[in-house]
Amino acid sequence: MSSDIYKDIILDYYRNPRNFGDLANADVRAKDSNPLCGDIIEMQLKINDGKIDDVRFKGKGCAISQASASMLTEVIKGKSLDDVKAMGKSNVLELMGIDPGPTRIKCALLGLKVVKLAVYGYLGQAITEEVKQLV
Amino acid sequence: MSSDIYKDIILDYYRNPRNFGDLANADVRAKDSNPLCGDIIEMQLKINDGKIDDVRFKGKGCAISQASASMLTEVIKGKSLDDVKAMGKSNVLELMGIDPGPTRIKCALLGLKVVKLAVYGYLGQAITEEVKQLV
Amino acid sequence: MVEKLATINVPRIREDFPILKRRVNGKPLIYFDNAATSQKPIQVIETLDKYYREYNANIHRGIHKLAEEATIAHEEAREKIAKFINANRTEEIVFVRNATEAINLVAYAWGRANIKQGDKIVLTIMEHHSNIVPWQQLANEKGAKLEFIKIDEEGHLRQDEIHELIDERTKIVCITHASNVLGTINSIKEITRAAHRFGALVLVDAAQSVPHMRVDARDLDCDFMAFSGHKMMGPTGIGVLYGKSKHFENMPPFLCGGEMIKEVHTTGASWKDLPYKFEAGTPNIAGAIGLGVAVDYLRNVSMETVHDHEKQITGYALTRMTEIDGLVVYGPKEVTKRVGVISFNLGDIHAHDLASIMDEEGIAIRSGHHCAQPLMEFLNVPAMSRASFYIYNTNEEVDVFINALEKARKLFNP
Amino acid sequence: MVEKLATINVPRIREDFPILKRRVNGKPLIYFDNAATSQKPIQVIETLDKYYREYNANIHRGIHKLAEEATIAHEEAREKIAKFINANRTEEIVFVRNATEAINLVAYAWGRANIKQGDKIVLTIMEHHSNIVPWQQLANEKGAKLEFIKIDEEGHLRQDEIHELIDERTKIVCITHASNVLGTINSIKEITRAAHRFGALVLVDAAQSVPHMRVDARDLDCDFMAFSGHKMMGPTGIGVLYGKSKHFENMPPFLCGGEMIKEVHTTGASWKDLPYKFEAGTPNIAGAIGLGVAVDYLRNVSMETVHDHEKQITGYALTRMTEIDGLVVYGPKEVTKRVGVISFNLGDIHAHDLASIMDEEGIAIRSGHHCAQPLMEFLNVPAMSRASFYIYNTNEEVDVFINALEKARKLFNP
Ligand SMILES: Cc1ncc(COP(=O)(O)O)c(C=O)c1O
Ligand SMILES: Cc1ncc(COP(=O)(O)O)c(C=O)c1O
Repeated sequence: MSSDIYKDIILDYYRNPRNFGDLANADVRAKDSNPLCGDIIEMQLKINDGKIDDVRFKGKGCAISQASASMLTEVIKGKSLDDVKAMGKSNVLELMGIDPGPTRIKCALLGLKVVKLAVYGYLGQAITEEVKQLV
Repeated sequence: MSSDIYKDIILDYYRNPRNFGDLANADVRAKDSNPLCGDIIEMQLKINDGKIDDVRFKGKGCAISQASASMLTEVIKGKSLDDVKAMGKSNVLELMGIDPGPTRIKCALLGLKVVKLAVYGYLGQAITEEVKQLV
Repeated sequence: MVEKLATINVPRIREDFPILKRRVNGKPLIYFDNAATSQKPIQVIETLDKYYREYNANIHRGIHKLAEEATIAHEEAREKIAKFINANRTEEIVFVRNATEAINLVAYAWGRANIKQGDKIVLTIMEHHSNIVPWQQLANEKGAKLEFIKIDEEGHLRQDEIHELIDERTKIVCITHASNVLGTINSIKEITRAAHRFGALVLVDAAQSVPHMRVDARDLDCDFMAFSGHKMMGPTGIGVLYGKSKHFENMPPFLCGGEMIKEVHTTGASWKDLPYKFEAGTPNIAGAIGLGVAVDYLRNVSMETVHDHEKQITGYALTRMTEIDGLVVYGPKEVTKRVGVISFNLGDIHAHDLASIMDEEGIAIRSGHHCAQPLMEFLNVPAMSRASFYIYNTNEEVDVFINALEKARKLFNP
Repeated sequence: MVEKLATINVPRIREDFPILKRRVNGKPLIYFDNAATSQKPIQVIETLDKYYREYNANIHRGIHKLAEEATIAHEEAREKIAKFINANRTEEIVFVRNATEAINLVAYAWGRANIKQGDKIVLTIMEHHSNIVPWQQLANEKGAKLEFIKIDEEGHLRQDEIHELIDERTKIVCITHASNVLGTINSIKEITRAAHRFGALVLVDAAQSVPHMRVDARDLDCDFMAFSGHKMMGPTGIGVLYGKSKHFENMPPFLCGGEMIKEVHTTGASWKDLPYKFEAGTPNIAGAIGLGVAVDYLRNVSMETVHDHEKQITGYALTRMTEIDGLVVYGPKEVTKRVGVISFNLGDIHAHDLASIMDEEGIAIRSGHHCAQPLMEFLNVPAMSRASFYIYNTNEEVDVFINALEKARKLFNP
């Protein structure tokens, strides 16, 4: 197959999303959508001692958005909130191993945006410009 | 002089307008303006037996509009109303001996339009599309 | 004028469109996004070039040579467009930016003066956002009511609803001539008859019809018609509002300023005659002239030929698309009832993923809600992919497209 | 980026403007009608050409390559313009057709929501119709009052009136940055200070300033600013409304339809973020990209150089015009207080006759009321001729112009 951005790993995460579903005892939830694609992602986090103890996501939308969100859940588990706040576009692209191009990048970054919304919400901090600009 | 449309005769009529002024016992008056230049022409006609017995004009504006109106007054004197109604763009251009080009043509035709407005007014007839389109 | 082509010579036409030589991701560009915007023939591109190199000037008020030439060219374009849609008079053609502005002009200038509390505005569920939101705003402001004519399973307007919803409270019916999603061609004459019986006006959104078929404003008997130049081989930034002069004459102006006034005093102003009353400020001069040349191009091919070619290619594409497992097409089954727009979904592949995969094959299609969210909601489909054709597209391109769809299907359902 | 030119190389610049090679009535074109519209450098013309030949597509919603390229270029143009006028943020730049539409947008969207009966709108007597008529319409609709700051004999705003008319009832002050008739450059900072003291907003009509001098929106502290691309080497059909984002955020949309919505349902709609909320329908994509390149061109020359050159040529022309018997110039005597616009009358030669005679010599000037009838009425002058300069004009052209004026004088007063 020549489809560069639909690598097997992306399609695998899309078809078999890891950490999909609800977290019964979540400390914080956040949800957002990407107006271009209509993608929706919700993140539920369990936080303990400034670290992400557990995470689930739910969502609907294109393969890029769903796979990247799922991949992200695996990576942030165990990370400190500060580390999550420091994550950016490059971390997600690295994770996915593709460059979806300037239009689809919003799909790829939706998961990260929602994680950050959750973290800022949990900390009671104002959403930064940087987070708003992600999608 | 190289000024093609400002021939001596035009400038002469502009500087020394024939039939300029008021007609004490006019049967009909009409007035109109050219929105491009702000030219104004008023025509006063004395009509007898279906013929133009006498005519005066007043006005303000560019040389083309004032000279052409003045030249026109000389030509229509003695003409029947039907003949005046039949006059068109080509008659005026012939009279002036110049082609003022598509923009200034409206200046040249203002006098004719006002004469026609007067004639139609005198006859109690509706203004035709053709007259409206002159300027 | 060149003699009308009896049959269409697509290879010859393709020569006129420089962009079709482009390669995308290493593949020859296959441009199937014509409902979003069309490509431009060299004749139009060179017209813009020549305008700026030889006679660019501000129009109407200027006495010098360049201004004279630019004014004549601009007004000739208006005449060409009036003829193209068979308007009664040239002054029934108002230049705007696009179909959207045209509709807003009517909603503001006619709407604010004529719509009152309790009045009804009838739309259809297949309208583009541009023919919905201006009316929603107007209705909100005035306390008027919007009602939507719905569609049957094939994507045709429901006859019963046409005659039920258009009634004596109806002041205007706003309807698309051809749907940018379903491809449906609506029977406008039936609508104008129904509306005029109650003294209601009809605004036709012709953004998807004027570029693709012969449209006769006088025959349709619509009161207003809106379309965009960029979808019919013209430049971006130019569109047209057609309106019967009796309506235009009674309407107040919309945008105000230079060029549209007769006199301005500190205490008030008066307006120029039609169509200038509705054209404030320096217009898109090059755009209008370019659109005139686009119209020349289309007339030269002949709108019958354009429509025939598109029916042919749409029929071919529809047939071939049935070969693909899990592919669902929306809209009328019969090609004669459609323009060359095919919206579809392939299994549960998200429309945007499909568009990305097509892009990798050099194929430009569109995906999403196509500015028709109420229709999407009605059909209960979150998004669709859409292929839309024009005179320069070929069956061979459709074949490449079909192969690419097949590839996508396998990629997602291995 | 090329190093800034220390002194201006006009012959080099003239090479960039193909139209300057044109002959009119057998004479080389002398284009002195820049205040009406400017000519375009080859860089802008070729940008349009390249857009249509290589990456024409509808923007924002498209996923394919062409749409991606067109979207990026369009948004880059916005960034260039934001930088050019030193806006705080890119989303403070809204693309419109021209300065006229920009002003109407504010009068409709901000004005309809904020102006109430008894409120005052303060204008100046030197405004262009585009900055008068939209406010007259608004004032009529709302029962608000317009007041006009008048000018002194030299064409400067009267200080006493500025401070008398702007008061606690004033909701907005609408003022031109540079007069298209008198050439006067108004001191906007003084106005914004006076207005903001009473909580009134300031809209600056920068149609004649942004093309000719450095304009810093943040430094001027104005609330809105309007200008047209076609007067600053850009294509026709594209203009800009700048607005402080706090105002834009609180304003309802103006034109409604595709591209400016977040969600549409049959029952209502919500809006996209800035600046898209104000950009309905397919924009003038090529126009915006072309304007971005025009801005590159101007920055490359540097706005200081542009302004200096125009001061020089205006000073030269003013001096030489005093040689002509019976020639009256309007506006400030001091060149430092003007842009390169000279309005004048020659004896009792009608302005249109003068323009026609100039045209026969290949010289393009403008004549008439210059869309400023209230100013004409105030000065009690029925019409004026106007010569206006840009970066590509020369003293030698001024010499030809002076000779032609002398000829005209002799023709009419032999
Ligand atoms: C001072 C001023 N304001 C506004 C305008 C209107 O510009 P446009 O016609 O491009 O909308 C002009 C140009 O004629 C102008 O000179
Ligand atoms: C049916 C229909 N109406 C209106 C529009 C709006 O056209 P524009 O964006 O050129 O204003 C479109 C194009 O997207 C359309 O397809």
